[in-house]
Amino acid sequence: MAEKKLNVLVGGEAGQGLATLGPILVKSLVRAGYHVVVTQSYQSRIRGGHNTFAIRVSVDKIAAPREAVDILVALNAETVALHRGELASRGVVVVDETFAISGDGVLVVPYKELAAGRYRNVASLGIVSYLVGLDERVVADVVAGYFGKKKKELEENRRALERAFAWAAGVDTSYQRSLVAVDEPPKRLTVNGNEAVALGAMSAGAKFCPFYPMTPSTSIPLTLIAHAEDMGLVVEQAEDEIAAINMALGASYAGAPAVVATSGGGFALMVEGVSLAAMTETPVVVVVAQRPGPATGLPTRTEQADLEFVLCAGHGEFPRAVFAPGDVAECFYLTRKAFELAQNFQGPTFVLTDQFLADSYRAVEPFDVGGLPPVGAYAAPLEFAEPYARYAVTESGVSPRLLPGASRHLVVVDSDEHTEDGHLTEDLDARRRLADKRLRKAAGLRAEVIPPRYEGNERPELLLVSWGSSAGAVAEAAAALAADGVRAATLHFSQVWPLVPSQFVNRLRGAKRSVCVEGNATGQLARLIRAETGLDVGERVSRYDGLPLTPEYILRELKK
Amino acid sequence: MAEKKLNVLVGGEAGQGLATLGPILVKSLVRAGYHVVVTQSYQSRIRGGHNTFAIRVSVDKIAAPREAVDILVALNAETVALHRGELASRGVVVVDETFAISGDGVLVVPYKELAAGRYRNVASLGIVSYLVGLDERVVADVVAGYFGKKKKELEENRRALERAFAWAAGVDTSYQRSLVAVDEPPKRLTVNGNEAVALGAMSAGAKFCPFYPMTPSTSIPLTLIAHAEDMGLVVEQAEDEIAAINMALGASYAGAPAVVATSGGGFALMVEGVSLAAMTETPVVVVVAQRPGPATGLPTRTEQADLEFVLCAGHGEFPRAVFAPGDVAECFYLTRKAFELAQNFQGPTFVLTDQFLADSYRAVEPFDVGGLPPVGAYAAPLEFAEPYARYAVTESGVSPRLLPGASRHLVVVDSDEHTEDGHLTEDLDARRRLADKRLRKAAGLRAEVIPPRYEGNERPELLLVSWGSSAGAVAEAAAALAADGVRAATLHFSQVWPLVPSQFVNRLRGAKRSVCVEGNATGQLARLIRAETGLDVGERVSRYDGLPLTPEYILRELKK
Amino acid sequence: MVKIKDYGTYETAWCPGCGNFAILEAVKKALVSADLEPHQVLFVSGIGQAAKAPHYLNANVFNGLHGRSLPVATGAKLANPELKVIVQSGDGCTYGEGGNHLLAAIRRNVDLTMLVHDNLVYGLTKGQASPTSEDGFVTKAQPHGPTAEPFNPLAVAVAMRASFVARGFSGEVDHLAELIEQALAWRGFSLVDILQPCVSFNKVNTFAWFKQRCYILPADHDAGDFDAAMKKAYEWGARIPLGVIYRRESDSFEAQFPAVAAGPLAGQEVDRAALATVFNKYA
Amino acid sequence: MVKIKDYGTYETAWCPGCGNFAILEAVKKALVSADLEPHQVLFVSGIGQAAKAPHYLNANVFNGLHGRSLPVATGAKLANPELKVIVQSGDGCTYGEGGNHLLAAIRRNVDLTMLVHDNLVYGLTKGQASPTSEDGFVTKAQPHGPTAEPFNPLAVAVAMRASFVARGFSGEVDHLAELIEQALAWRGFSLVDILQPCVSFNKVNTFAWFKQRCYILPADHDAGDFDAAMKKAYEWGARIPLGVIYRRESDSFEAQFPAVAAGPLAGQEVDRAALATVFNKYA
Ligand SMILES: Cc1ncc(C[n+]2csc(CCOP(=O)(O)OP(=O)(O)O)c2C)c(N)n1
Ligand SMILES: Cc1ncc(C[n+]2csc(CCOP(=O)(O)OP(=O)(O)O)c2C)c(N)n1
Ligand code: SF4
Ligand code: SF4
Ligand SMILES: [Mg+2]
Ligand SMILES: [Mg+2]
Repeated sequence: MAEKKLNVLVGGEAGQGLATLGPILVKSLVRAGYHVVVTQSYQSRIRGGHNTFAIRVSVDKIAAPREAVDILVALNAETVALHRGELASRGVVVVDETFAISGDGVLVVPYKELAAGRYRNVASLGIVSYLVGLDERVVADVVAGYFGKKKKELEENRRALERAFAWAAGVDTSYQRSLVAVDEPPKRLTVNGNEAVALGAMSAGAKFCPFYPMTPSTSIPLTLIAHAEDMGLVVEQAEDEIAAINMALGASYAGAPAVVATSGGGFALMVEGVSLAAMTETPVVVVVAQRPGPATGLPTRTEQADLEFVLCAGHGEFPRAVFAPGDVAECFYLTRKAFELAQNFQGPTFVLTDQFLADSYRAVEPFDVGGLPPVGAYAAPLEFAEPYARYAVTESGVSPRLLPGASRHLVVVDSDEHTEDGHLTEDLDARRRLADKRLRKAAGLRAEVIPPRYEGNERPELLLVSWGSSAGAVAEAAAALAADGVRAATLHFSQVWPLVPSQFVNRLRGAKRSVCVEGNATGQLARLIRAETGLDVGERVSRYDGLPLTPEYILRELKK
Repeated sequence: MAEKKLNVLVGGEAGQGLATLGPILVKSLVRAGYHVVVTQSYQSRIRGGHNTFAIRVSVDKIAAPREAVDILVALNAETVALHRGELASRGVVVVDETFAISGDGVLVVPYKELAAGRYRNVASLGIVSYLVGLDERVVADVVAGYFGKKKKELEENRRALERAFAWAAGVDTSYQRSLVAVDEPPKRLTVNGNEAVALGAMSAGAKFCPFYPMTPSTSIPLTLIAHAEDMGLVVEQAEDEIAAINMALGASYAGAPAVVATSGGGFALMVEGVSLAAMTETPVVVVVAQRPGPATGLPTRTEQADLEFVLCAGHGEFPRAVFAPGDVAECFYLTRKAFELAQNFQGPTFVLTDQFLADSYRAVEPFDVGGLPPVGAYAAPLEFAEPYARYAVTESGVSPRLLPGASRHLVVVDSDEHTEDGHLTEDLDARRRLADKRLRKAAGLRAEVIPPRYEGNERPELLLVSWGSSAGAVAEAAAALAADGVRAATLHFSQVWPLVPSQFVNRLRGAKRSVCVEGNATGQLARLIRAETGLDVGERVSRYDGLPLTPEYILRELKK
Repeated sequence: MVKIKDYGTYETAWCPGCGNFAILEAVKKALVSADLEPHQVLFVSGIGQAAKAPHYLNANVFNGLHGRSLPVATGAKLANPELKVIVQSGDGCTYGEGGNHLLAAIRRNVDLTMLVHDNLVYGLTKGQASPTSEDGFVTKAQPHGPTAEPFNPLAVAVAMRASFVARGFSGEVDHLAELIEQALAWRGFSLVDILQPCVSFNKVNTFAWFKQRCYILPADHDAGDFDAAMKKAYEWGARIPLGVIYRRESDSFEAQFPAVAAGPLAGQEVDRAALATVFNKYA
Repeated sequence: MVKIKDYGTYETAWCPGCGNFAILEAVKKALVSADLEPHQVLFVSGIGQAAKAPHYLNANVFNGLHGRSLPVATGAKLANPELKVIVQSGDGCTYGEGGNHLLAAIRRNVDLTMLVHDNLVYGLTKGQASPTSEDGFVTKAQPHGPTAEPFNPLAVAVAMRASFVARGFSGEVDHLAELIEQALAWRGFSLVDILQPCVSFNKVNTFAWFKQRCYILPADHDAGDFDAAMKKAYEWGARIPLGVIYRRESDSFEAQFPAVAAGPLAGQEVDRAALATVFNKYA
């Protein structure tokens, strides 16, 4: 019987080729019409250690990773030792004959007959592809795309793939876990969270990205660089994160929509610059891909513990908007929204992701270029009083913004308190007027808030509250509860600041029992909700061991 | 009739000697047995502009500055123009004859007959001293102490003082505002907030203070340097604030209790280091003297707008304690407490002051050296398991701390997640255990919280809630209301984190009307209280024009 | 033709007698000689007394954070290569808090001019030692003088083979104006360290002190010769050379970015067709 | 007598073939030759592959933040001058993020040894250019090579007349161990830039590449001669000199603090009488 859902876990050392095998397998699955949710787990080292690449694949839409493994592809023996316990019933383990591992469901592969050492990951790819019922041509195409220009490598890999498929065709069918075939697979993109952020930024009109490498954010600038020439982007490695955000502000001031991406420690160094963006009223999008802290913490793992930090980062008071995408498509659309608000309200906006989402490949509906106006592009104001004053006081708090050098008008911006024309002042009335002007922008931002998404029973006995990347796990946990007859519902925040209580307090009040599910130890969203509404989200499910929330984890914790 | 209270305002350009005149006058008043509250207002420039030094002086204890001026000492004509409107009835204005200003209450002084230009500030000092009834010998003594080693200067200043007293003795007695004399004045210290922080740190056993200059914090390290040789302190100017906090952590790790002091922008650069202190469990006291932001803002003015920033500064989750002294004596004692908690709980603690308090001289009861054990001194643990593990997991979360080099035991600390012995790990169980250990320290910190101070009517119709340096203004405003028959009370937080709701929720619930009085625009304490208790402090009085809260301001706003 | 008065006159917050006035005058002269109109010029500064300078003339201004002027200037120049970008800040700002950015700017060779008002002290924060303060310079923060040796910006810049390294003095306004003009005309990063008395906090390196020591480099100084430049960079004490110390033609930073070569980024629309092609790579 | 085995053996997270192994070995050898016991030594590091090194031997360790090892080390040394403080970190950590602290450490001349594992690349973050990466070094982040000229740490250190400036190579372990021993014996700040292949991300500056070019400076190199040192600091390409490039006796930083001269600060009680006197000054 063909499967509608499967969970494939590939494990091995860093350097054994997971980072090639995984994305190729995923892209093949997406091209064959399946949905996927990828979870990458790796260590802060380049060779050795233990890494995994888990692909949950399904004929229907799915939103979260799962724990039980249907096919375990072990590139080394340690993988079997570590993950055998996670096997579902009828689970298959694919091993090399040299591991000397056997038993029920263990498929022993004579890799040395299929490929030389360097190409064994592609041989593994072939075998698992066969087991899940992928068409060899689909996989071969993806392989061809991947090794594209490197002729010799491509040849060797292609051969390994072929041999693997051929060998696999000969094994006992009990090892097969064929997926139900999808007829006429629709075109979808295979994108991870970081790529989606980068693509969203490009589509929004980003022109400038200065960066300092920091896991798990680095692939955002790397994706931008990969397309820099085609898209007319400037991407420059900065000497440190302080330089990165200040370069972004300089560029943005001069008219180039700018984005910076980093993680907690790098963001800590940008905090002064965030305050500068607010004071000078310079648009900038700041992407923070969270990882477990404090300090260096677990640099390659995931956590949702920088919410309060990002909300309060920067000295002095100023409005901001903070988005927390719940999936890869939202990474794209909310990054665009962050650009839009940064430009329209002239200040810093934030996109808060995490390692899980950053590295999680998904099948995404194609973005419609036609429907994506570049929101980031600078639009000259239609009118303004002369002599031009950069900080003319307005009702909305937003002042007409000109660009330096673009006309004879001078554009003067200042990190000190200033008069309307941008020159520094110590006049305390001016201070108050200008501070009020800046703070008035909060109302405009509030008017644009994306309300939290409510789903499920209208009179729930259990309401799960969540934010950011845990959206999928929470949704699937709620679905599982509903299937068990529990009147469950979810309230999910993809924008975490500002909050507009009227959008959701009734939902909180309407639930018999409510539980805040967060990837942190102290319950930061719960605290935020109480700060804004006075309401207590009674209980908590917390995870802070570096791994993403899963439906199973949530269900286990709820039972405790 | 002699006065029990007076408000003296001295105004002039930067460079005219206010910074000499003011402190000498204050110290003289304190030596004569009076209480004082000083408010300094100056600009971000070295010469010119307009600065004021306001001394509220009283026979009885006082807590706040006041707005109505009894004696206006104008070192330039502009001062009269700017401040004449603030005069109380029967107010006196002291001017130079060259200003060509006259009128009721204007005392025209022929300064050029009394002293050469450089010494006119001391001539002014003499005149105002005479007017308030100070004994010439008291003032002359303070002058002698001030110019101590500079013989020639001392001579010139002494002469100016003498001439001024002599001249003043001849003026109409209607200009006099003699204070009620204090018999046998008790010994008190004349100290401002920054000095008190520095003295508190020294008494607590601070040994190391790396700093980067930043108004209004700079006089903390300068005070420490002034006593460095006597007290065996190491004070070093760092290349930047990042270096400052990292140097502090290195020194603290090696056994020297360390303190850093800065303001918002400099603190922004220390945020990564704060997180490092938490992860490595290294004690450090961080003093943040607030000024108006965002960014450079108003560098020499006051504000209370970095509360949330300090509460949430640093990536990842970790416990901390944040003190906000309400007066100068508290600057001393709470800095000591911050050292105590930093050492006992092995992590970062904070002292949050502001420009008003930092520069505000007060008459302080002498500190009793005998009763001040050096809390900061490192105490070797009585027992620990061998082999020594820096992060041994304990019930309290606090691990026995040894110093590197002090024994054969090796002390290994790490910014990455680590095992108990301090070596970096990627073991996710260890992560959880160590994170739990660190977070458990929160309970210990909570047990030591200084409860908010409640004063006034037990069933108030009006409760004023406040934190930090506005304590005095709020107390005096409440007293004024009470005098008017209003059942008023105050709830004041000198420790703003952690909060223990049980210590104060009944007070909030018991008030008919409650108003949060804060030196910021968005009501940060009110938000914090709601986050921790769910309770709404209904109304707000906010000030964010760079000036400190005064009783009059609060009363005016309450009437609105 | 641009005139001095196009750059306006402003009240300043500087002390009477401060060297900053003469530097401001020299800057204006250089701008006029270079025939630059106010709107063509962008001044970027940090925080300090020197960093206030751009507020005292007509131009585009980005007055940013203490120590962070160079990254802002770099970003602005990349976004709009048509702007003439001038950075103005103090010795503390540039060589202290901002040291790492100076190293990076020299290495990048961005086309901008860095004017350092070097008064050998932190002026605005009331007289602490700066990186350039000399041995034995006593302040309230350094009661026995600085604990570290003075930073020699010229020597470091020369050692890094910076593109254009010069020293001026506020007491030689015409020479300084000329030097700034040369720096403005230079393609690439130009560093001009400008000696400046601080009458309020530097009672050692006074106007007279500088005047006595500073001399204008003779025409035969070969700014292209590394060794000669290094020697001049180290001349300090009895005699202090003024002029272009070192000069080296090298590749322009901005030219490496095709988008920048196409003019101001603000004017470049998002190419929808290219975007569609990019999206397709993920299919 | 201290033995190599006192420093232990640990499993590492480095790639097989990495130059870090040899550096670790050389460090241990130097410690043994210097007869330093593990508890007498403090290693401070930042973040990166190199920065993990101190975890792989027995000693006191403060593994701090990326780029911030030098300030931590400076603080620790001031707090306990009896510790032998060694800083170990990568080229990115030290010359990139930490550039400003390197300038300050050289100027301060704190008595500590800075070992830079210079693999000309950011290893741990998977192969971006570092400040020392050469022109044309292609990476995913630098598809046309670095946009800035390489940083020459030796030239900058010499230009600042740093106290002790040396270069080692992981492929010459004995020479490197000796160099480190000299650095440890040196009173003041010693900088040892250690060339190191990164087998995973630097396919240009490989072991063979270094081996072919590196030579040990002849005995007649005068490390006291500024010009000769500057020349050697710039030798790169066909031949790369190893050894002590520059050396200059200069005053110790710590000696300026009387409290530090009195030994570890942790052992110094608060002087109650002095405190009372201080309080009294405010009366
Ligand atoms: C991050 C930060 N740290 C410290 C300060 C305080 N600060 C303002 S100006 C200044 C020093 C200025 O010295 P310099 O750059 O030499 O300029 P000058 O005033 O001498 O012209 C300092 C330390 C600040 N504004 N921001
Ligand atoms: C503030 C901060 N920014 C960025 C990082 C990410 N990071 C970790 S190691 C590293 C580069 C390491 O390069 P290098 O110092 O040369 O060491 P190597 O790995 O090559 O030995 C970076 C950028 C970080 N940990 N902290
Ligand atoms: S303090 Fe010094 S640098 Fe600043 S304005 Fe006055 S004289 Fe000039
Ligand atoms: S990535 Fe390079 S530097 Fe890091 S361990 Fe591997 S070979 Fe060594
Ligand atoms: Mg200066
Ligand atoms: Mg490196």
